[in-house]
Amino acid sequence: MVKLVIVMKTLKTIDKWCKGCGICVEFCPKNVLGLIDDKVTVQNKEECIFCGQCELRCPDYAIFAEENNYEQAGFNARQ
Amino acid sequence: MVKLVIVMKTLKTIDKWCKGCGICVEFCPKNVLGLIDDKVTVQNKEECIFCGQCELRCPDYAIFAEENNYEQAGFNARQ
Amino acid sequence: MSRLVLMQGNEACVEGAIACGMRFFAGYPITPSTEIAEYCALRLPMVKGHFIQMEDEIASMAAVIGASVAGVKSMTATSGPGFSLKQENIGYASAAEIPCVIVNAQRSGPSTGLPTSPSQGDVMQSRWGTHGDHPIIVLSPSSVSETYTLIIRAFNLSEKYRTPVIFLMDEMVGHLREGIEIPEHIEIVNRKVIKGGQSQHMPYRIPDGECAPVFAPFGEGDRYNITGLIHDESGFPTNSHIEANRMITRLMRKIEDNVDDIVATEERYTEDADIAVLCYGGTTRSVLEAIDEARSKGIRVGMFRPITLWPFPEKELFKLSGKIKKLIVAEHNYGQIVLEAERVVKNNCSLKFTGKVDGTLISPAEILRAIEED
Amino acid sequence: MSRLVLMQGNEACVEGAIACGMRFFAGYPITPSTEIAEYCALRLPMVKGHFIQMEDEIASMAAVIGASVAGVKSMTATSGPGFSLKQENIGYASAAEIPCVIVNAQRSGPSTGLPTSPSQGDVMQSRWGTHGDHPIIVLSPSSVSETYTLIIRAFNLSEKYRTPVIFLMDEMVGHLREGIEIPEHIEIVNRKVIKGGQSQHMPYRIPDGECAPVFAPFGEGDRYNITGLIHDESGFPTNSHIEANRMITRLMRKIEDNVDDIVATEERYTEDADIAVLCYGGTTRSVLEAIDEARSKGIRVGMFRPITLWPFPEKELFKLSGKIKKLIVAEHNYGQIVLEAERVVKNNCSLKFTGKVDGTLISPAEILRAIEED
Amino acid sequence: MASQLVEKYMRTEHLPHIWCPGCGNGVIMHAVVRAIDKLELDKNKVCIVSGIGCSSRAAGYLDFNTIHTTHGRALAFATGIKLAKPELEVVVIAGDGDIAAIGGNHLIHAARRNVGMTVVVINNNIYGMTGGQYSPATPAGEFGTTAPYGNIDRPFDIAALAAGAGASFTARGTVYNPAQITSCIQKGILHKGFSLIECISVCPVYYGRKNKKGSVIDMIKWQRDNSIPVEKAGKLPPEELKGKIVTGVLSQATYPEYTEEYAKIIEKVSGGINYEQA
Amino acid sequence: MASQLVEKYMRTEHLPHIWCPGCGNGVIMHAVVRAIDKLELDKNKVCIVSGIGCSSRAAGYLDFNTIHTTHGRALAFATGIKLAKPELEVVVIAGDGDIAAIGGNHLIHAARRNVGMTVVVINNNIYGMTGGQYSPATPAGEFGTTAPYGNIDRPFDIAALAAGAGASFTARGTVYNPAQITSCIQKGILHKGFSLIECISVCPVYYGRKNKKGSVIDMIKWQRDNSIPVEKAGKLPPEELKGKIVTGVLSQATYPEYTEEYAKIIEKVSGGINYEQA
Amino acid sequence: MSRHEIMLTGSGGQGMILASIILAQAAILENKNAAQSQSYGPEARGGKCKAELIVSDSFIRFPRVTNPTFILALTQSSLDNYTEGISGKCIVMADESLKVPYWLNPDQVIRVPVLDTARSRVGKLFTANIVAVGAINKVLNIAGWDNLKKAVLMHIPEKTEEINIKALKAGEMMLCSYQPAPSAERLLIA
Amino acid sequence: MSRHEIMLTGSGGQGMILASIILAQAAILENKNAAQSQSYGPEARGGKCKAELIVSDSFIRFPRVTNPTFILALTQSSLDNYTEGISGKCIVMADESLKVPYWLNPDQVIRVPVLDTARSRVGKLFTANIVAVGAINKVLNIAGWDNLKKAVLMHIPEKTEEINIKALKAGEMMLCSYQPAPSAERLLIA
Ligand SMILES: Cc1ncc(C[n+]2csc(CCOP(=O)(O)OP(=O)(O)O)c2C)c(N)n1
Ligand SMILES: Cc1ncc(C[n+]2csc(CCOP(=O)(O)OP(=O)(O)O)c2C)c(N)n1
Ligand code: SF4
Ligand code: SF4
Ligand code: SF4
Ligand code: SF4
Ligand code: SF4
Ligand code: SF4
Ligand SMILES: [Mg+2]
Ligand SMILES: [Mg+2]
Repeated sequence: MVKLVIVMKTLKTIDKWCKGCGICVEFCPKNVLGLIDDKVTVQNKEECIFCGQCELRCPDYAIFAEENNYEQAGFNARQ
Repeated sequence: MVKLVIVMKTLKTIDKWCKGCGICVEFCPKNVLGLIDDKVTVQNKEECIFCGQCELRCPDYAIFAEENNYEQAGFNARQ
Repeated sequence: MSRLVLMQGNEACVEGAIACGMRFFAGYPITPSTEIAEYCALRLPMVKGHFIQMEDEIASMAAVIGASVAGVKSMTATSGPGFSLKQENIGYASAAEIPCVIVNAQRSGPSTGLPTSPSQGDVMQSRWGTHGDHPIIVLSPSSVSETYTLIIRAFNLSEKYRTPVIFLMDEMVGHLREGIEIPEHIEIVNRKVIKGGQSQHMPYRIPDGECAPVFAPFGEGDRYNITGLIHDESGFPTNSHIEANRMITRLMRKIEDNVDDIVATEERYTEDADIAVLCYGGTTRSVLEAIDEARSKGIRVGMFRPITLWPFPEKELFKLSGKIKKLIVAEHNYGQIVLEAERVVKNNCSLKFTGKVDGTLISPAEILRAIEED
Repeated sequence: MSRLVLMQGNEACVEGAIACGMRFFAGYPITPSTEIAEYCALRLPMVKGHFIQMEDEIASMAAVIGASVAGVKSMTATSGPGFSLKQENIGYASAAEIPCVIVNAQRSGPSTGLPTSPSQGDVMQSRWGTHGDHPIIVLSPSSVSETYTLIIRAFNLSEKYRTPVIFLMDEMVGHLREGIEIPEHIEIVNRKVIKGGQSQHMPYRIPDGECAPVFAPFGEGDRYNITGLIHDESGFPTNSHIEANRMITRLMRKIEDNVDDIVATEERYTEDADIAVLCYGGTTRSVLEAIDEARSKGIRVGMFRPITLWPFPEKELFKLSGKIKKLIVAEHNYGQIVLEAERVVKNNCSLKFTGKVDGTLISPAEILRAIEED
Repeated sequence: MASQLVEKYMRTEHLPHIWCPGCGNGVIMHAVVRAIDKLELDKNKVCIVSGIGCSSRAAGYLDFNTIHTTHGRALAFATGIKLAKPELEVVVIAGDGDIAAIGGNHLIHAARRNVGMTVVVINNNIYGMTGGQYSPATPAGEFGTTAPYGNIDRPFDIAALAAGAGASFTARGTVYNPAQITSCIQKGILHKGFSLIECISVCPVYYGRKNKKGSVIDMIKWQRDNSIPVEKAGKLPPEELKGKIVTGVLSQATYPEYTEEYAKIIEKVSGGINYEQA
Repeated sequence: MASQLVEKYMRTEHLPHIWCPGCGNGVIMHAVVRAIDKLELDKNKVCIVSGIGCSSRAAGYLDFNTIHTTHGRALAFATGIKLAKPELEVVVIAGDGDIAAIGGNHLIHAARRNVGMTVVVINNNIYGMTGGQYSPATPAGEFGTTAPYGNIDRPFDIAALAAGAGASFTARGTVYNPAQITSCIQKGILHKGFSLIECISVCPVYYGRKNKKGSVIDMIKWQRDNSIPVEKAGKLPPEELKGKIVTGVLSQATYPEYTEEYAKIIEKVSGGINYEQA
Repeated sequence: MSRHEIMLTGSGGQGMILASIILAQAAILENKNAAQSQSYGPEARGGKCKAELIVSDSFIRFPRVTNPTFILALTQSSLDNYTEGISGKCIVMADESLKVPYWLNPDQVIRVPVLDTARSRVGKLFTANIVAVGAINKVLNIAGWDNLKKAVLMHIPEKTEEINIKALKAGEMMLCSYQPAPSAERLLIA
Repeated sequence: MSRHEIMLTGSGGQGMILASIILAQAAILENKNAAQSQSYGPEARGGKCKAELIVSDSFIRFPRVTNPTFILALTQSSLDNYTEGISGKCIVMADESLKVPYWLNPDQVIRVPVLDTARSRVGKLFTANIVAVGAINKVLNIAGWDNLKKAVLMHIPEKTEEINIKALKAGEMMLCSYQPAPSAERLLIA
């Protein structure tokens, strides 16, 4: 039996921690992010390629990709 | 008129300062010096070439060549 | 006519010092004294003086002594942790009799403590911080105006007695901005100086009528030796116990014999007082406000303020303690000058302490409470 | 059975410390404490301990705190100038409650002073040398034997109360060789320790019945933060004035509330005494000899010795002062502990001071003179 | 919930940290935990030692054995910890002022002794905590609140200074390139002996403003445009390196590590004579 | 009556000095005055600044403006003197412990700032004054009273450390060759900026005895046999330089001198606005 | 005897300290007594910011604010933090963008568009503090226009004179129509 | 009650301190009280050297020599410096090579060839201090031979046992024929 693991990545932000420096916005290669009222906001969620730049560069750990792994139960790979 | 200056060098020692380390004795190229009762003594005065080694090396300034200059008055050099 | 100027305490400290001739400052930044260094960096080159930021407080203190040895009035400024580091070299200045002023803008300790909070926790350290018996003078201002005039007095005493003077500010006064009148006329005392190759000069001999040896600045022709070892009048180290006794005793007497000149105090409303509040530095402001309030309630309370903290105004306090019923010592710490007060007051009157160690100022209300309680 | 061994004071200090578990020493040579470092260099590796000669006294004090944080009983030793340099970090140990013992083998100050001459000039500094209000314990031995046992007590108190203890020796005792009996049995107090990942652990909370927080050595699973800033019970810095007050008050009370446990004094011949001589450390030896002599002349004189110099034995001295006519304070300085004595004694009895600042010991004859005078 | 890494290694109850918006300290602290995570070190055996400064506040946020000491003395505290318990992994985090101004002596001596520890220097070219005075890493001619007319001190090259004093491993990275910092720290920790990683940071609030460096983004971009990997730098003439940041592992050598040498002494003498009975 | 040089420059009433028989300090002090004499400096303008140590006692014997300061701090005192009166010729005399142990930070910072002064380091590889503890210049493996099992510290190369920190002139000589020391000091004084001359000395009493180096004469001969002039050293492979003393002028460069740079600031602003009226 | 105990609160970069200094300076120029101070975060770093100012006709003893009579708040957190528990007689000047906490009596609150005025009318957000100075002086009447202007010019960087005076005027203007509520009026006249 | 106040004086390298320690050790082994100390030059450097030792049956209070009862001097300067003004009852042991100062009563002086014995008889000048120990013990009878020997062995470097014991014996021997002058005798017995 082969297990199928589905990796779900979601971009998370922590408002309370974000200080609005704009670094993530500037360095996102896909222009996914923006600032509203000095807080980061995900504006083009779909464009995100999960390159990790924002997480790497945020001085406040206020943006990151959360990984959730789901196991697809009872899945049998064709042999 | 030309002045004739006679330079007289004399080896002087200062007993009170000499600590008997023997450095001057060892490094004198002409074996002029010796130690008696842990004090430097000039033993072969005639051999001294006034090379200055002893003065240079003595850590206690207890040996040096004194220079006395005498002017020979009224001396006329042949021209 | 004197001018009214808005000034921060730290700034007034620098302006006063410059006004009386300070031309060298070495320091290392530390809250809440940093503005003093910053103003010096700005101001000193304008008056052909030198500012240098050294690698640490030890080096700053050393450089200040060096500059003073060269004949220039010199100052450093720091706060708690840096003051601890300067102690060894403060002792050197004391022993070698090099005039200089050390500003300590006190903050809350111990250790790193609360760096931006006010306190008066270094009072005993300012007297006893360096090893060995040594003379020291400590002054403490209570307003921006007084900071300006008292730093001048600090230099005057330092120059006159050839001894380091600690200028013990608190964060409260250092960071306060008030309007001050720059005095038209200030009294400046410069160290007595000998110059020019008097080779027979005994640099540590006190001429008749002087209270300290006459100073020979480096580079002016009077070559001699300075050391922190016990030395004789020639400045050369000695192991002689006669000379050791002579030197230490003379150093200590230099201050003791001149307490009347050195000690300054302020008394307010003490003529008819039953109660007196002893306070100093920034705390004075709360005390004055509280006294006003108390008097308006009919309580006969006065204030006694040592402007010179060390030597401690024993005589003055002792005299007062005979006239009052109760002395309240209010200081912004766990209890330091109160120990001196206890020693001096003995059983003359009752004694009570009001202190604070939470990093906030003692409020007028707290003092008032202490006055009203009995 | 205990053994009689010839030992130098400085050596006894090391042997006593090793006997009670000291396994880390960091120092920087300075006369007259140097032998302590030298013996440690020799002895510590034999007992699997570590000795390191640091680049200066500041670093030595820091390393000692570091080692103690890792759970090892640690010590440093120095003399006057080095003691001044250690002050900032002593305050750190005090604020962060890191047990450690600092030996100061006093020499003649101020500044470089007379490096090889005895003195007791750092007594006030040992109490007030670092900035800010802080707790400290200071002990002073008067013989080589006592050095051995008292250094053990120094460690015990340091471990129990989690506070730096100053072991204030004098050159006289440090460089003295005497026969001492190594006790068969010594009482050792080790700090209470928590280990192993109790993540809810509040490292600065005092459990019921304890006098100090329980210690979590680094590397044993209980991860937390240590700082010299004002901190709450979790060890994290805070600007809360409530926490600041709580922390400082607790630190000071740790000592105040336990003076009876911490204070040790010695009294001799005081039962019938008209006069008592207050002395401590090496000076005690001269005093004892003088008292013998005086008693043989029929003078009823006794001795009062604070073994714990700080906290000062107020209660004990006060009590004694009510029974005698005159207290003579004999110390090897210009007058330091005498200030405390004045404060405590008040008008209970008359008070007289005998000091010395010439680098030679106070002789029995001098004490005798002070006893016999008026 | 923060990222797994942050949750695992930081004391999240104390976040957000006190640093200013955009400050490089946060990025470097992140790199430190990433390096530790990659090495799978036992959290209970890691000690973080810091001095005093903005950068030094890092210790409080990290979930290891952390100690925030006195200004400039972190290395001396760390030496005590390491010597007393050599099995601990000691990481020092310090500012440019902390390590190279007041702490300069401890730096050169720890480097000389080759005590096994890793030093992460957060060099923001200024004293941040006290409000923008010039530091020994402020370039000549630039401004600080104590250099109102431009700094006339020549700055240290901190990594070179450490190497000159004997550091057996030195490296440099920038906030622009957090991955490189991570890898340098990783190598530094693995290195046996004293290692130092100089992280060129940004202090937009004091250094940036005083010196008209623009926004924090401008400052980071400047780093990007002025960094040269050490491999490439070796091939360039000195003129072209002026004002540039050379990054990567700068020096590495093998010397005996201090605590190991000491262990040999203990080995030799601890079974030896009992001095007291001699 | 002593030699003319000694009479002219030393406080002969205090001789003989306190140093032990054979101690190298006397020879180096002699070299200092010889260099000053050759340069015909005005005695009243020369300041000798020393710290604490056997070597530092030199200040007391020299007939200039002399100041014997606190242990390790000579350079910081000297910086104050020089800055306050830049016209003075400041010469610092310090031991290896004084300058490189407790005083290491002041060394690297004075070198970095390039304050115009000349530092004569008397390196006897030991703490002499306190009785023979190892210093940061004691070779690894050798003994001191605090290294009873052999020193495990790696020593500094003091001249190289100073150069690495920015010293613009460094040189080295030995007691065996006093003439060379003299000439190095002369060049150091003439050099504009911070100069350091490391003089390898002999301490027969502590270093010599502890390390079985024989008599003081043996020690001096060892220096003779193990010195290599820098010109020659450059041509030798590193192995052949191990354990050798490289002598002569080791490095020299031109940087702005600190007090001159400061003078420019004064020039610029002292005529400027009166701040009080601003 | 008139005495104002003033607190200017906001975030680090908003220049509250400078504003308080300028007001103190203006008071001094009017021959009044002034005592200005500020509170700091950890060491001297930026962050939250509160400046205090006391202006009085008589000598100021205790120079810190104990019973504020006037509070300026430019951020929500400062408005929330510093106004809790204040006297009903204290005037609170809050930026228009902020939500007024329930514990404040609307009568005591002056809502003004400080930030917006700086941004839109003056053209530079950084002049908000000078806008505030103008507005505050209008309410508290600390100094006459000449001295107020002089005070501003004494404390701003060279070459920013024009924009700052513009801001000052805009601040005054903003309050032209201000009429204190009767309860507050008493305070202002006292 | 017997009490000796002993001073051993000489120059830095002569091992006076070690000699005093050995004598103290010997006293301790005999269950006597001993207090040994030394004076230093500037800091801990070499130079002139004086070691002090008090040996007593009872507890030693003040542990420094105030009235010496015995002085050993191995150099002229120490003999001259330390014997001036001493009591007539103090025994002075001086190396034979030295000139006895006029102020000493010949009766109180024991002239012995310490240095020469070490050099010629023992063969190493550095053993002079141990020779002195042997001689002093013979005069003062601080310890019996076994304890004296034990004390020496406890304090000398390894591998020098033989020569040092030889020196000790030579020192004792040197004094075999010593008969104290009557005045001194009283002291020794006291
Ligand atoms: C002994 C001492 N001196 C000075 C200070 C004040 N002080 C705190 S941090 C600091 C410098 C900070 O600069 P840096 O180390 O570069 O750290 P940064 O804040 O830039 O990260 C200073 C001078 C102190 N706390 N202690
Ligand atoms: C603050 C301080 N620490 C320690 C000492 C003790 N001390 C005096 S000189 C010295 C070291 C001397 O070594 P070095 O500088 O090499 O000079 P040397 O005696 O070898 O010429 C030490 C540790 C001191 N006087 N002050
Ligand atoms: S992960 Fe990359 S693409 Fe996605 S938001 Fe972050 S920086 Fe942009
Ligand atoms: S980098 Fe972080 S703090 Fe800055 S704007 Fe983005 S999420 Fe906010
Ligand atoms: S001058 Fe030269 S030859 Fe003459 S004694 Fe001295 S060393 Fe010997
Ligand atoms: S070198 Fe000097 S001290 Fe040594 S023996 Fe010769 S004269 Fe005497
Ligand atoms: S002051 Fe500078 S270094 Fe400090 S937190 Fe702010 S941006 Fe960072
Ligand atoms: S101890 Fe060494 S360095 Fe000091 S004077 Fe003696 S020989 Fe010279
Ligand atoms: Mg920095
Ligand atoms: Mg040396």
